[in-house]
Amino acid sequence: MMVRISAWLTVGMVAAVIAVPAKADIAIGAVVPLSGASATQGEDQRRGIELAVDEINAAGGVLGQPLKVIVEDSGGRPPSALDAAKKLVAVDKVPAVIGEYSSGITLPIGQYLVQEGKLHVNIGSSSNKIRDIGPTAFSVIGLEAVSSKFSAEDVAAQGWKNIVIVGPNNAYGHGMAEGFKTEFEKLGGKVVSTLLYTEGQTSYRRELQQAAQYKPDAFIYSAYGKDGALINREAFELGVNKTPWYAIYFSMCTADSKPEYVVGQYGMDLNYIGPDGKSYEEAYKKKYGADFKTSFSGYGYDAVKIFAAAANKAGSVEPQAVKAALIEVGKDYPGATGTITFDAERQRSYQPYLKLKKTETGMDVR
Amino acid sequence: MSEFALHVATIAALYAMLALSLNLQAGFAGLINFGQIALFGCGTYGAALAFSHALGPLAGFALGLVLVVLVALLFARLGRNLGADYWGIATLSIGEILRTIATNEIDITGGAQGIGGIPALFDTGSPLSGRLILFAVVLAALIATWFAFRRLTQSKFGLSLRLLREEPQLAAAFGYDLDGLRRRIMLAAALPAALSGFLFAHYLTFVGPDQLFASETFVIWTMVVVGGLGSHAGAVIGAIVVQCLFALVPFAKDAFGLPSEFVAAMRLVLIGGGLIGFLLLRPQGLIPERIGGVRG
Amino acid sequence: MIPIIIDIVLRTGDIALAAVALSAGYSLVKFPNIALMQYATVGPFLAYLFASWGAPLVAAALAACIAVGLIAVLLNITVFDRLLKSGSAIAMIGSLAAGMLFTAALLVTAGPDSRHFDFPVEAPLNVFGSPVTGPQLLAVAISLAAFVLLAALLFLTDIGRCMRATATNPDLARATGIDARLVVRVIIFLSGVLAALGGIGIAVKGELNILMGQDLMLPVFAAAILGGLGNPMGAIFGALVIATAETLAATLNFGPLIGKAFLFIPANYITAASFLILVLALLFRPHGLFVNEVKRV
Amino acid sequence: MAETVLDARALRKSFGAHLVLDDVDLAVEAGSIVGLLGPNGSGKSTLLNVLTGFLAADGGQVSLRGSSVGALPPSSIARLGLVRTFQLPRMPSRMSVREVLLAANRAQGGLFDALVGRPTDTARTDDLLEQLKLAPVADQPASAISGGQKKLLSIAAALANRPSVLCLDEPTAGVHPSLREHIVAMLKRANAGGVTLLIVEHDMGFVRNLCRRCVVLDRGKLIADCPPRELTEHPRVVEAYLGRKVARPVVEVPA
Repeated sequence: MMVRISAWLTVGMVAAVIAVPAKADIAIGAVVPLSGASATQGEDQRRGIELAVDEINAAGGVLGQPLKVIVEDSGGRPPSALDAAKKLVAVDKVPAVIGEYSSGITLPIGQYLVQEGKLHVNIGSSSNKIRDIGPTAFSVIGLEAVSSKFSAEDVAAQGWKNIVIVGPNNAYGHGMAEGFKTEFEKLGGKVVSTLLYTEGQTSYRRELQQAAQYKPDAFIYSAYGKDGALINREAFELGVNKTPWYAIYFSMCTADSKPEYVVGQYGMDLNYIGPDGKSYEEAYKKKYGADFKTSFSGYGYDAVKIFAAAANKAGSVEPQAVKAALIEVGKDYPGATGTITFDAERQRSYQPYLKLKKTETGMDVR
Repeated sequence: MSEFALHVATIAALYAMLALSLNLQAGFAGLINFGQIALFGCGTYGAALAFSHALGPLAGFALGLVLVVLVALLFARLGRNLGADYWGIATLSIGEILRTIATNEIDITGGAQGIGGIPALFDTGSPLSGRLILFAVVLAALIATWFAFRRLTQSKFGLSLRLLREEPQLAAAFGYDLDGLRRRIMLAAALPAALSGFLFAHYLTFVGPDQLFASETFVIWTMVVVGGLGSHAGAVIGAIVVQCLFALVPFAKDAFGLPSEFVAAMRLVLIGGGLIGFLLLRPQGLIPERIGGVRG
Repeated sequence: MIPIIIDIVLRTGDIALAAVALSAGYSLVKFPNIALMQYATVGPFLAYLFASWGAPLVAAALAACIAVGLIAVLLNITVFDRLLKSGSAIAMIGSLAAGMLFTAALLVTAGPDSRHFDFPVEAPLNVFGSPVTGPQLLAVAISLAAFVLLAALLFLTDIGRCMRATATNPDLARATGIDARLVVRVIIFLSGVLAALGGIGIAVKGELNILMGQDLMLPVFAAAILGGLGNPMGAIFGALVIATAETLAATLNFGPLIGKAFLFIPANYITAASFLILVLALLFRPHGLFVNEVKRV
Repeated sequence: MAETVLDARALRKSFGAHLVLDDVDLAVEAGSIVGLLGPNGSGKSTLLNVLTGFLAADGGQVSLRGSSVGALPPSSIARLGLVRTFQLPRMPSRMSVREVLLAANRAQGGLFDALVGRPTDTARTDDLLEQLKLAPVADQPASAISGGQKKLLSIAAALANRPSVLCLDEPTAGVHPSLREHIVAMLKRANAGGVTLLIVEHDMGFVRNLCRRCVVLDRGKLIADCPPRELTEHPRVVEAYLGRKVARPVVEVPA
């Protein structure tokens, strides 16, 4: 019995491996969460990747060959993400893998890729621990330190002294809250409370009422679309929105909210108005018939584009050559998410953000 | 390719240990544990906490054992005067509470960001040979677990487990201390689960609360049900089958040009469909339990 | 004080219908049906779908509830009845698996994004100095109406008497000529309808997404077990206990007790409150708050 | 006068408003065989359940060889030597007959014994299976044998537990006559070996054959305590069974 099952498994596995079409294309890999709790962000990352591939191939591909990105689902599970990364490296023999979204997954797959001498490009995780992954790891998204400094300065400039931080109880939220607190207290402000909510709840009234009891000068919050919509709605319903709200990544926080609920909110967001940004936004709207779902699609797009540029420059897709070229290309590279410049540890050193305020008639750039 | 196969085999062996452990509880003793992943989590966090306090892997292993003994005793304590289905819900809640603590106690557990950079157990200079040695260790642990569990279940102790599963009232009438039995089974089953977690932490080099979702428990359940409740070989085969199917889904996607969402839904369909299909059509699993196996 | 009471009422409404459905189903078919949580997810999605075809909300909700009720009956006949022969725990695992298949189906057809019913934005009403919105009142009204109808059905009609008789002693009920199979089907249908209605109530106030059933699971189980599984009216009380505990955990300021301005239980532990109550209930009161009997085995 | 081995004092138990045991006193002497009789619903099974710890009494106490066992769980009571069988013995469907009989004797069945690989002693069990004529079905699932065989198996299993007092709940009801002989012989042998027996039974032939003493329960009260042959003359027993006073009672109550 056992022997028979094992035999069939082997046959199945071999068959599946043989069935993978021979690759004439240049292929790189991507691991994103297409199922599980972060599927919305993962899908948006995939869209960005897809748009970049379309655009690159329409313009002649990489090194004269069509580019292909093999997108694998991590399921939000570290073991599955590692399955996917190992499959991309060992079977598809890709020179580079981009992804993931959650820091808890990006770290192990990044470390694995570095061990294998492959390139890793982080497109969604902002934990400062990403910095230590290793010599062939890059980030096209600014890590916490970058965005926290910006938003803390912006908040302090509004004259708010006592603030409450509201964020999701996950790796992103923890990092955001921690980073913001450090930077804000350096500027003399005080974080009176940090409220990390469990994602995906059907109501946040209780959390909002707890936060309101502190009577802060402002709430600093960050939330993914679906949670953000509910939080904004309930803050409006409870009248908690009479205190100023400041959104970290404005579009992500308010994507699904009705404008009435978020009028008067302050915030910061990624700058899409780089040379490449406007056309990217339009391409996205054209292909998917909607505004960005989250702030994350642009990083997927930029990662693929910058890889293609570096490969073309290096004249090869061999990881070490592309790495060297990436460092060269990554000096004032005009990305959809703004100018990309890598620091000495290959992390995005600066990110231009917008300072925003929502008004009755639209969005003001402050 | 061989590298990928090695990875699939390592993960399959780690899950096979979890499946053996769950099978001892559910298959032999009828303890419907929906918090199995918490036992695994004791092992992963044992390794991670030892690392973050600059203690060696040996200390990590010991810490994992201490944690898992506490959790196993708590589970067993809950098992008192609870029906099997109620106990399932109770263990599920404890698993969720422990995951919540792991997520929130940032100062201790690193919170949602977890603890990364845990060193590989065997640093031989080349990552591949390190992974080969780790796989050998995992395999040895799996085989040791298998033999130990087989010895348990083929002995008179195993008979008392099965009596507890089938007719607890009869077991009590025979004078078996049901609470004590539950405690011993939970302890026996918890050790390999924690060992699996410990090795997993050093293999993945990262430990975080996202590894402890209740859905992981259900993956292990599918392995056990597919393989056959009450059969050690079944649990191991079930783990291999499910892990291989998981690993193969992306290839099927490439080969047939299916959209990526397919992979996402497919994983749920494999777990849910595998469970329900086997329960309905082949409840004894691939390798049925042997009745009358205990003799001289 | 008033805002806390309003929060408790709203949260009770979230949990109670599904808990009543779970308990009612358990009274006749003795296993905790985890798939019920997915009925509470499928219901609002169907209602959303029907509404998007142009049906008025009430009609869409009604049709969705009936559809879910029929799905529940169908699943019971084809799957759970057969699994129950191998024991309640096996049936529970089967219901868990069925729930995963629902999630997979929703993932493929509807995707992972959340949606919400389109109500015009209105300033909230003022109820004793606390803001309450129209949809919230609607959701509470739905729950209350459902409870009243269920109680009337159980205690005033023949079919209700048959149900209670069958629940207490199926053999005796059969001997007195009650068609036990029919009674079971009616109750299963009702439990599907109630769960769907509960989900719709939640969706009306906030939003719907494929994870909402999963998040309901432990609070709903806690409520049903506190009320004594199999006792639908007890489940309402259980829901009230859970909602009160969660709300107090979130909003009570313990700071003044120790001479500090503020001390709250961290928000991220609020959801764990119901898990903890569940564990405590199972440890000390496994048969609910109302039953004292201790079984030795 | 032999020593009292099992002593119940003032036992009370009610289910809701229904009083099932009403101040029951029962003392059983070591080495005796006592029949426990009474109409259906008189509380016999409840008394057995309370004595062996499967139900908690509302009042009163039970002592075994002088030490109180009232608060102990059933398994502890069984380990102290007060063992019982069930009226409808349920047998596991995924254990063989031999395995059930093996499991009945707890000796050397611990986790440690298993880990050090102590071999299971099956010789005695196999002998017993031969004696009981269960050898042909020894490897079948225990739930698949006939009702009579299940009773036989459950009694043999209880005896394998080496009890000092064995409580039997209708050991021969619904059992084929040839098996019944077997059971009677086995019980006699056990009693000769020193096991005290407390037997709930309806069959008067069986009771007369085996018991020297009978106690009768009616609606939770102990109404008679006498040798079996006096039962037919006992007015309260007659009333309990027939619901009225009659001149010439017949107490052959079918099972």
